[in-house]
Amino acid sequence: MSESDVEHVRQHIKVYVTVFVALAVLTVVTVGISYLHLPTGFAITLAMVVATVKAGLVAGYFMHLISEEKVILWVLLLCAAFLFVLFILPLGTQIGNGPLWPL
Amino acid sequence: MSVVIPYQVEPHPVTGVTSGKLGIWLFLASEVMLFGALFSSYVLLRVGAAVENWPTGVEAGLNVPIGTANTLVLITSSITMVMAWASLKMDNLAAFRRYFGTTIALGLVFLVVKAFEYSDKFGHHIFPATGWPEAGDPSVFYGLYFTLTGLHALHVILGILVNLWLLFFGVALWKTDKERLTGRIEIAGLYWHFVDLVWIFLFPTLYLL
Amino acid sequence: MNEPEYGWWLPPNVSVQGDDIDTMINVIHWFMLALFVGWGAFMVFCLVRFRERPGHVAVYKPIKAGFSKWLEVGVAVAEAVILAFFAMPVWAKIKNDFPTQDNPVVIRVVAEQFKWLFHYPGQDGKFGRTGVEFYADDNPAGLDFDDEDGFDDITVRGLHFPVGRPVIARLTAKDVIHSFKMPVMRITQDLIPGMEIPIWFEAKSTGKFQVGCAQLCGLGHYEMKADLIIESPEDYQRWLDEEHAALGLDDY
Amino acid sequence: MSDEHSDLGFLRKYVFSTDHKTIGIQYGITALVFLFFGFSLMMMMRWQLAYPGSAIPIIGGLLPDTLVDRGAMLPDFYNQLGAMHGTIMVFMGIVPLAVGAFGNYVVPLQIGAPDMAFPRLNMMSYQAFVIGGIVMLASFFLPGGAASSGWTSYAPLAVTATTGQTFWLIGMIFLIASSLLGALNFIVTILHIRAEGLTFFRLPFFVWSQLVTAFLLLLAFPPLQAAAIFQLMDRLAGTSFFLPSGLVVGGEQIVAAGGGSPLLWQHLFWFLAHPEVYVLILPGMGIIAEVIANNTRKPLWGYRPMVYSLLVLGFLSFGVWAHHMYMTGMGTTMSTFFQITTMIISIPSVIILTCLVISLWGASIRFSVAMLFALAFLPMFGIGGLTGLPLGLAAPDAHLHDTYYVIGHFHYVVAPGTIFAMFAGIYYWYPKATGRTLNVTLGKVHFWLSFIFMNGVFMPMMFEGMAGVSRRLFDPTIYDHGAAVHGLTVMTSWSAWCLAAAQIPFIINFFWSMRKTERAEENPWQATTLEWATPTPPPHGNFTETPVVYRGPYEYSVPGADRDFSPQYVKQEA
Ligand code: HEA
Ligand code: HEA
Ligand code: CUA
Ligand SMILES: [Cu+2]
Repeated sequence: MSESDVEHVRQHIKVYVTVFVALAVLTVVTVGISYLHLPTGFAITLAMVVATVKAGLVAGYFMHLISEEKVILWVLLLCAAFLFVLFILPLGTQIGNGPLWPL
Repeated sequence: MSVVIPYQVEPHPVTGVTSGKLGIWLFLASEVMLFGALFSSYVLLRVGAAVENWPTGVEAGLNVPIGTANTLVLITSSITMVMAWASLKMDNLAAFRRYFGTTIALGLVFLVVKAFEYSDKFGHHIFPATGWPEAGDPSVFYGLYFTLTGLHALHVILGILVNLWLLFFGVALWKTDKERLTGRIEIAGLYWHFVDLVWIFLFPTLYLL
Repeated sequence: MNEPEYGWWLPPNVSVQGDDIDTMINVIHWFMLALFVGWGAFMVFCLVRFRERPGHVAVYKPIKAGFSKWLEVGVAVAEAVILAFFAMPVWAKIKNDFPTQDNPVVIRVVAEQFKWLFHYPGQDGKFGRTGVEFYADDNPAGLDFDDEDGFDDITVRGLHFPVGRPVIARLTAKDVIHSFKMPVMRITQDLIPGMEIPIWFEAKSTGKFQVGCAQLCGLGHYEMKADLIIESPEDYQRWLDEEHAALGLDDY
Repeated sequence: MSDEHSDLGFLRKYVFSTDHKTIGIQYGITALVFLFFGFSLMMMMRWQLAYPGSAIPIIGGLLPDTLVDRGAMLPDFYNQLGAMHGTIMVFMGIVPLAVGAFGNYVVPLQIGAPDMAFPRLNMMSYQAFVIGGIVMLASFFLPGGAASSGWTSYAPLAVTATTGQTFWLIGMIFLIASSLLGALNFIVTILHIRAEGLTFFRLPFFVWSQLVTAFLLLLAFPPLQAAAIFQLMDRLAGTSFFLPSGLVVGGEQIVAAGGGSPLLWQHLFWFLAHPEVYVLILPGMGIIAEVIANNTRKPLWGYRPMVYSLLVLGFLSFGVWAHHMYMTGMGTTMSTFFQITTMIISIPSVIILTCLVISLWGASIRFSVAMLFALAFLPMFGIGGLTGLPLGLAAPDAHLHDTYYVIGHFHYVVAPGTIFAMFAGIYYWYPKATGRTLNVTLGKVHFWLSFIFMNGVFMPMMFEGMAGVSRRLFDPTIYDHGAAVHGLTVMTSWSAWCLAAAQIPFIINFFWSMRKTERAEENPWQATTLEWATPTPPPHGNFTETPVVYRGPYEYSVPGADRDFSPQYVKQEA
């Protein structure tokens, strides 16, 4: 491995540490929020936003998605599209069916 | 093997990645669909249940401080994992061993903590089949809790096994083919980070909401 | 009441909505037949005309065949027309236009392995309270006999309803998923435990038919049938009175 | 290179082989055996349907009392056979044959690869398949017998069923794992290990079909995996993901937490199972395209639109699953959405089929056995696909749902459709794998008899369904409308048995031709694609010299060329 490569990796390590700190802080933040007893809908949204940010950090930096080749982004995009369907439609059908347990 | 299959070490000129990396990402895509289906089911079941029948993690007796600590353990294991890979990149096998060993150890810590949480629940006669609350209309909260964390723990176990193999046997490759070993560690790392990522969603969903 | 005649195509239709469904089934099948014969004829022609034989050679780029695009667009348009002008309105009517006037008959249908149970509200028009805890061999509907709406409720194993009057049926199951199927009424609707699903239908002629179960529900699935008796309003009333009498409520 | 593998032991060579060709053949033989077994189950059921309550000849006497009563089938046994027929045919027959066997054998050859990208993973995929298969078969010997809740395993019925269902779930988890490993292997192989010059639009259509299929398997199977895990938990750990509160089975209130949703299972199941039906048909279409191009001696008409249709089909197949659930009581918003997507998804199929039919124009059609099966595929798939249209609309479906019309619909697509495509593939590539050609006369007998009896089996079902006869009925004659069409049922049964007899020439042909002394030529069909550039049968590592691709896949009858085919791998026509 060449010198410049090593230098490159050194710089990355700084980023990794920053990301790690951010993840730790965000973990504490979510837990903290949960003690505030916000209204349910708001609490769920907030928790999911924070979780998504954390997941984005892990995927982006630890898994190098930020600088990853296009094929992989395409694969994930396809996956995301189907995931979206998977999430929306059972719920939508729920709504179409009315409440599940009206008995 | 006598047959030489290209792009195992050097990236493919068009896609820019090795076969192994493309493979693991495809695998992770299928894992995303697996956990996506589990989460989607969670949402469907929760929306279907009456609000008062669905406990928050705290109400259900889950220990948030322990969960938080465990989250931090996994996150730490993730950074040691990248550090292990970075050490190989920097040609430092000893550092790799240290970081990689730490990752495995942290994984084990996570499992042990999880085991304590489980046994605590069992001790309180809470099982997957337990409904909530005892009186009134039941919900599947505990079923989801045990199934989702159990499946996640299975993934952790699998990761630990693979990593152990790499640490004790896989490293032999360092003598003959450094690039290839680095590639393998990267792949193992991608899997490990994914498991971490799943937990990042599981933790608030089950413990906090 | 004449014996219904069953054959190889659609069974007799005695429901008001059934005509729309039958028309649609027939129209679509003519459409399918036309397409199939069209393609088939083209294919057979090719097979004969372009068979391998001495002196005959294949052509690298025989046709532009822009017509195939028109064919595909045609199929798409036909499907869109069927969708927009038949399928969606017909289905919306069946699913959503519940009769509000015309004094509909309201019944509950409860399915269990492998029996049907039809629950009529009785003279007061109100269903009695039901609950899991009341189920017993002699009380398959789980009626709460202490409930004042429930004492005159009728629970029977055969389905009766009058002709020319809409029926609203509320469907539920006790154990597994069943499906309420009346071929002559063109009705199929799953009964799902934990849910109560309302449907409606109206008969336009009388007769004696069968209700079947159309969803695999265990080893007795095949024999899970019930009588379906569509009768004149007078006969229906007579039957109701008889059932009431059987409950010891003959003072109505 | 070619003799390097000869010093491998028997186990390494035939059982634990990592060579894609050996694995392909292993898959092929195993799947054919399963297919035959699945068919045998159905032949027993057809006896009960034609002659309800009478003793099954020969076999009836051999079966234990738990399954038969004085030789006559019991309802529970019927349900077991039905569920296992569906499961075996779909997951252990067609998928392994179409993807595991043909995909494994042909794809690396057609793209000029020495092997799959991950040979070891390939082997594991086959092993997982065998384990899954064994678990499934073992369930027949359980006290309560095999799974009996249909191949759809709807909850709550499946949750309360006998132990066979647990085995079914475990078996499925293995089969799914097998498909996932196979799928990612295919994708990487096709994306990475193509020969030089083999651009995407020079890929044979078969390779395209495998690529799309692999994506379907990869992304649609995991939700069923999740569902299987949930159902396993429901059965073993007492959770109630699919059990609502207050279930009363056989008069007893069920002990479970409750609070679950039976419809959740259906959503997860059909989220897989609709893409799954395209998994069953796309490889078949791929094979048909190869055979038609080769035997018309001209390029496929509309190769590019076909490829685009394939991609659209794959993509949309994730958005139509609830058309299997119109009758569960979904609201009109949802049913409208699914009716529209279902109509849209039929268009790409129409385009592919139309292109294949138009490809016949201007051809010089060779009626080889493979071609006969391929030609028969077109109208048969046509019938199957067209009957999908009324099912895709909720109002007609209100009459046709879960009747024999549905059975007829999908069997027309999978039996004279996919199975014919599989036969076409076997007749077409047999010389590649064995170096011998299959006997033509026996082949033609096999084709004509199969063609006639396939229609004899499935055409009557359309009319039975129209008359309103429900599927999965142990004895349809107890309904008036069922009794009225009993003649059709008998006809179906006899056709099914004759269909079985019609396979005898094939089986004889298959084994006998292997031992023939005269070898086939290297390229017996004068084909253009890369698999014919290897020696026959191909050695370990496939190509003796690294192939380079110069042109598209189906350059037949090129004007100016001195032969009527210009292989992809030959630089210049001499
Ligand atoms: C390979 C398998 C396969 C394929 C390809 C299809 C294709 C289609 N299917 Fe089918 N289907 C199944 C397998 C398949 N299906 C199975 C297994 C079930 C039942 C599962 C169960 O309940 O157990 C089922 C059930 C099923 C249902 C549910 C029915 C019910 O339970 O009530 C519906 C409803 O929409 C449906 C619709 C369709 C449609 C619209 C297509 C379309 O994609 C079809 C498009 C094709 C065409 C429109 C044909 C074009 C024709 C030509 C171009 C003619 C060429 C001709 C000549 C040369 C003459 N299918
Ligand atoms: C891929 C799927 C597939 C295939 C190919 C078939 C093929 C056949 N099926 Fe099946 N079937 C299903 C999938 C399939 N089926 C499913 C999913 C169900 C629903 C189950 C449920 O209700 O849950 C069903 C249900 C079903 C029923 C309805 C049962 C009921 O509702 O009660 C019937 C009834 O006749 C039937 C019949 C047949 C027949 C006669 C064939 C024939 O076409 C079979 C033809 C087979 C061959 C021709 C074998 C060829 C193989 C060889 C010759 C081997 C050679 C071997 C060597 C060389 C080693 N099937
Ligand atoms: Cu009830 Cu089938
Ligand atoms: Cu479908």
